[in-house]
Amino acid sequence: MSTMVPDQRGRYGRFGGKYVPETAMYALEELEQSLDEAMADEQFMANYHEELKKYSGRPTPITHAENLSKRLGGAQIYLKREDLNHTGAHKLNNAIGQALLAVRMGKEKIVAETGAGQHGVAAATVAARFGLECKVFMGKEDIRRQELNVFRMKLLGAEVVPVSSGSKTLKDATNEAIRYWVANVEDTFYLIGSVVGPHPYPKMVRDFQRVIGDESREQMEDLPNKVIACVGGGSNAMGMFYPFLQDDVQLVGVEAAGKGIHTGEHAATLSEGRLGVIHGSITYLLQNETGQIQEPHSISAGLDYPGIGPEHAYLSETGRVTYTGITDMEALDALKVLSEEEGIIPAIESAHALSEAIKQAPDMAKDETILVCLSGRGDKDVHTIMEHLGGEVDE
Amino acid sequence: MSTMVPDQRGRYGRFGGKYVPETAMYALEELEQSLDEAMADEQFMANYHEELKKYSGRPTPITHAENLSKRLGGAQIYLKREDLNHTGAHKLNNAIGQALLAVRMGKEKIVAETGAGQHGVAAATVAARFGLECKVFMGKEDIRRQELNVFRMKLLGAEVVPVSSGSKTLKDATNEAIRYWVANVEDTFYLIGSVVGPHPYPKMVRDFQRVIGDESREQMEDLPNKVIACVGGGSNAMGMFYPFLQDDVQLVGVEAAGKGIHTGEHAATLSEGRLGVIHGSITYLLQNETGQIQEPHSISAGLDYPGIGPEHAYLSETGRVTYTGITDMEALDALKVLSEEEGIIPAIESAHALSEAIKQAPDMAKDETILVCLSGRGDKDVHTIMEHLGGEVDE
Amino acid sequence: MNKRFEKHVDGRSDLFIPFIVAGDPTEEATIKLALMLQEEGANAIELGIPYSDPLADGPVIQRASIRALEHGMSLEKAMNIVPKMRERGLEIPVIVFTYYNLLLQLGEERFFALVRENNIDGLLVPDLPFEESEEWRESCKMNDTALISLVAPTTSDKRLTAIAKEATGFLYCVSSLGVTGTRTDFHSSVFEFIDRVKSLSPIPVAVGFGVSAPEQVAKLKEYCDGVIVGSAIVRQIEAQVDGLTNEETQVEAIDHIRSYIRDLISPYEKLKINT
Amino acid sequence: MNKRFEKHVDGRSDLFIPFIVAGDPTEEATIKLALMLQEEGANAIELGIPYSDPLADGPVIQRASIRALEHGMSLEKAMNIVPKMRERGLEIPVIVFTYYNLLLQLGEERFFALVRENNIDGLLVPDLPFEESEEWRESCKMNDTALISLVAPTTSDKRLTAIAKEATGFLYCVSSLGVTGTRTDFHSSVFEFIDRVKSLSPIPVAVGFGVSAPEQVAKLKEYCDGVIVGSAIVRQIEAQVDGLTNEETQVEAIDHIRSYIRDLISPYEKLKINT
Ligand SMILES: Cc1ncc(COP(=O)(O)O)c(C=O)c1O
Ligand SMILES: Cc1ncc(COP(=O)(O)O)c(C=O)c1O
Repeated sequence: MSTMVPDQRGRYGRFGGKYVPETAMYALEELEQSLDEAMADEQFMANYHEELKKYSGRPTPITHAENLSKRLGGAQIYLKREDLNHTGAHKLNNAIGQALLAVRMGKEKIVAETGAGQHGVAAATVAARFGLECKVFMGKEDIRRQELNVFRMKLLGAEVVPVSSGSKTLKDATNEAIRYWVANVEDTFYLIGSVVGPHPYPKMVRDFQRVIGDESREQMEDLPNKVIACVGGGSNAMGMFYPFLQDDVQLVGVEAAGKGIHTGEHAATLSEGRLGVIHGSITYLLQNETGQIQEPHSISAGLDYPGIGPEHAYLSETGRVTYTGITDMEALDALKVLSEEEGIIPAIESAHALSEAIKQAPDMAKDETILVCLSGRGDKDVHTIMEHLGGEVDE
Repeated sequence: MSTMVPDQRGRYGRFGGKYVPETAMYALEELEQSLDEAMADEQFMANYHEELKKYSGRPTPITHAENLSKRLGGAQIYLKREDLNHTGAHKLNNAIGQALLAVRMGKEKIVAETGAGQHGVAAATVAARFGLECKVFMGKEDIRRQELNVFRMKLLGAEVVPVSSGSKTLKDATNEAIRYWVANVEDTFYLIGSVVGPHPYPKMVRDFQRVIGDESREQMEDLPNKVIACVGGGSNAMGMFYPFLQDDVQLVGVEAAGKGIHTGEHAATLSEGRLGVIHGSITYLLQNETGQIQEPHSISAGLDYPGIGPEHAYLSETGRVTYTGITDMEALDALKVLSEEEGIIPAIESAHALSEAIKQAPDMAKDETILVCLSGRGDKDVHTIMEHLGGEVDE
Repeated sequence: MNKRFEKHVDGRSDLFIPFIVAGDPTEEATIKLALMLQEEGANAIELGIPYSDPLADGPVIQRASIRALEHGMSLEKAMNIVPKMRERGLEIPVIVFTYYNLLLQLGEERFFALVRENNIDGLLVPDLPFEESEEWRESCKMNDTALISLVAPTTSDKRLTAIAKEATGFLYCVSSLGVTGTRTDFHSSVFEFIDRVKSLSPIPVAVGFGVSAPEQVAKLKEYCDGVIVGSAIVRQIEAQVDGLTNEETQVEAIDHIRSYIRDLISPYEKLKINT
Repeated sequence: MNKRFEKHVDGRSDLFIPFIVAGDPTEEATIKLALMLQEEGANAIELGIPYSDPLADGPVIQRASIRALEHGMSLEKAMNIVPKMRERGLEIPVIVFTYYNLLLQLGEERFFALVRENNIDGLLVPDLPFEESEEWRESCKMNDTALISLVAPTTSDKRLTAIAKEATGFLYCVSSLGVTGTRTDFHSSVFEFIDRVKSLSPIPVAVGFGVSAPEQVAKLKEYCDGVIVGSAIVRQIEAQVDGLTNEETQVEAIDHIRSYIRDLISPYEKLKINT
């Protein structure tokens, strides 16, 4: 575990790299160099941390879920409250970092992809804050489903560009964002929302998200026994895991098992995907036999991605991190339990991590601890939850 | 300004008091005594501050609205970010305090009133967190308009009780909550959401909200020149103003002028109301000539209250605080400006305070400062904003 | 002391004090109802002033308030009805039952001017507790007006003593927590409470909130000096709203309510004191 | 070196390299189109493999991919069409244009087995940049297969030198940033860029991305050795989809496209090299 990843070529073992058209290579080279300079610049990092603190409200606290722990009768569950970030999820940590970098590079515009709209809102937010123009690519299908986030982005001054290619969802929005970026690389910065894409994106996003884990290490009195996070592209999980990699701490990533792994309708990339290339990076992905990328399914829009960050593929292969799957229904149950026990409505994404903690806690001792990354708040999901739990919650 | 208010009878000058049926007097006496004991109990206060920190995410930061200030060309505008509290508004500060007090008093149930649902959600949240049963009274008309908050409350395990008396809105929900409380005072705590109601409620809520102002004083390098907050019942404003009362700081409370003071459709209690009794307290209120209470109007459900906390009436009369009015349209404009300039979508309530700051800043020097209480986030209002700004924001 | 209270209330132990809302459903109906109630043995009338936010009242009286407000009833108008009742033979005391905000808006001076002009005998303000009422107690005294005080099962002994000491007219004993409305049964501890009040009160003690059946009246008779009946009567009025509004059916509607009353207070074996 | 490249591409300066999507709209149409293109002077054919996520392609080719995928086209099936083209007279080199993921899934070994079996001459992987392609360069060499490299206006001199040094077949010069698609005009700096590439390249340099008008071809003729035409042709095919699908109208549809091509590359004054 002591070798540094990624290597010079942006490889995490056999994963990662830069599988992009020649037209994009210059932009990646430029980004790589600027990123290295910025990360070594104390003033830049101070700015970044200042914005995290005074704009996004960091550090986010760790809440002891006492009622829930008592109810489960095993390990003590602690929640890292990324839901308390400005705009409601961990996504802003990364968006702030990349936007500051864009400004440092002299770019005037940012472009971003979004599925449910959470990263799009984060991108639109930092664009407003740092005086950048912002275009957000979003599948037509997602625009229809996420009306409110679309309006939030517009209110923040961003242009939401409907994508009608392919399946009209996140992966196609990402394709379009990359296409647009490549054609406008002179003045445009591509702000990716997770630890995916070509090098140096997975590394950059990890480094802007590691504040989650760094803070957690400082806030926990002792190291937790387990740390659990959900994995869509994998940014909240990487940010949380990274500072714990060298420690004696079990790390668990939770993918969306959708309607169940065996139904084929899921987003369990690591357990069901095969090695391939998606959005410029070699990693696991959901695809058919001939290599056409498949649409994943998850009740949570944020986990509904056919690929996974290359570093996760690597950590899975080395065995350092264990990856499991939680179904739509298990996640909804966990969401309900946390709401009732602790007064916290988690994002459905985060409820996947929580559900895994709920499974594992009873088998652990009362003085052991599980730290769960509560990556976002559930307000954005209330419509979805209503559709699924409506009858149960209403008396 | 050096006399302590309220006095022993719960009076702020000629305002306040306890105008409640005899059946409620015992409950108020019990509350008063328990509150005094609790506030003097270090352990209780430590608990309260611990929950604020580790559960709600306090301290909330102060954000310098640099772009906005530059655009206005006058005073520097700073935002106290109560929108970053768990559940999205300052309401939780008070709900945590009262719920802890309920537990300390051995009550098993809480009852609350709510208009838009923000205080209802806060009450349901603390009920879940502290293991209390929760009933939230809400006007039938409001239930219809605020479907999502109703569902959030239910998800948190609260019972939402529809109120069909009177105008079926906040004031009637408050009446019903009081009626229910009085009938069930043995095991039930009434958790009021603002600095209104009979003594000791206005004082208690102020004391649980003063953390806003206390933190602000500590966080600002120098005292601000002006502090501005919106006033519905007046809890965020009281919490913000109280610690500054003895300082050389201009304090401005902003009421909702709705469609304009002269249209009669507003919630500008102090400028248009007359002295009277509402919900157990003597204060200003909107009423017709014979004393029947009138329905106010504001685009923001949280300011849509026909009364005002008695301490505000007092501070207005003594001249210590200036009160102004901002119309629906002015508030919406301010909301749009802040969204585009700083990437922060404020609650429409908070946008009233912001709008006043936007009016006043240009006439001030560049080295002067205005501190605005950003009492809540605007996510809850996106539907309302869509209805009103829809055409403007959409291209 | 107020003469009508002296004659009709003081020293009695079979008090029947009905409550009706002024203007529910019309001014004329209110007058006719008051007269009928006197005929059936009422010792005083509580004349409720309709209010937008009647905090102490249950749904029945809330609805009556709305009916009355729809026709523009107000505190002043209600007080002006009383002379018309007197003209038509009402002799028992009339107690104005009003929320404090209405009083505040009318103003103390104007209120007592109307009290004097209109021969009003008492005042009951449900949301003006003892602690806030000193000034009004003084003015009432100066105007020969009883200020009716309430005590509740949760009222502490200390407050009970203070309230009883200052009480005038009769002492209104609230039978249970919560708001007005009919209840099928009383909690057994209520009777201990009434005993306690009785022992402290120099004036008659009447029990209200929830009185709606002859059995209750019979039981209460053993413990106190009378009953206050509000929601039960108002509910009867509600059932007869159409009849009461229409001149031709008014008598019949009133008689319906009359027979309900007659049955309700039958344990008192009242003599009709007027015809 | 690959014989077909030697014969039809090497040393020429009037290269016309059309791009079509395998299976768009049918296998038979693809064969007929390839033959027609050869007749009109094509020096090589880029046979595009349809892909769900064609990152380097614009909307025209995306739509063609969808059409082909709907009929179940795949990398292996596409490669298996080539012998049928050869049987019917195709002599020019065929370059398989495929995204890297499809190659990865088929596997290197299987891919080259198919290359050998099916007489395939070249490979172009738009998302396999120079840095990631070493291994594939080796294998292509061993299989007499040209691995077509791309250079773009933003490619640094250092990379350009390295790429040009290793390039085989021809060097694909991307005329502008962004994705494939027709453009009405080129940025003037493009010509400086092409000059730079020409001066570094030991093999023919062809320009692609956006070539869609005879005027462009005429202009480019002065700077480089040929043009690659993709979206412009695919758009013609799209307009004739119905005609191409129906056996009776196929010839007519092909002739429509033929006359477009003839006009487009008229500046080259090509001789028909077959038929
Ligand atoms: C709240 C929340 N959690 C998790 C995710 C998944 O992303 P990642 O795996 O990059 O953390 C998202 C994505 O939108 C999200 O909104
Ligand atoms: C965000 C926000 N601000 C302000 C208010 C007004 O209440 P108060 O005047 O008590 O602060 C509300 C009430 O719901 C609110 O939700």
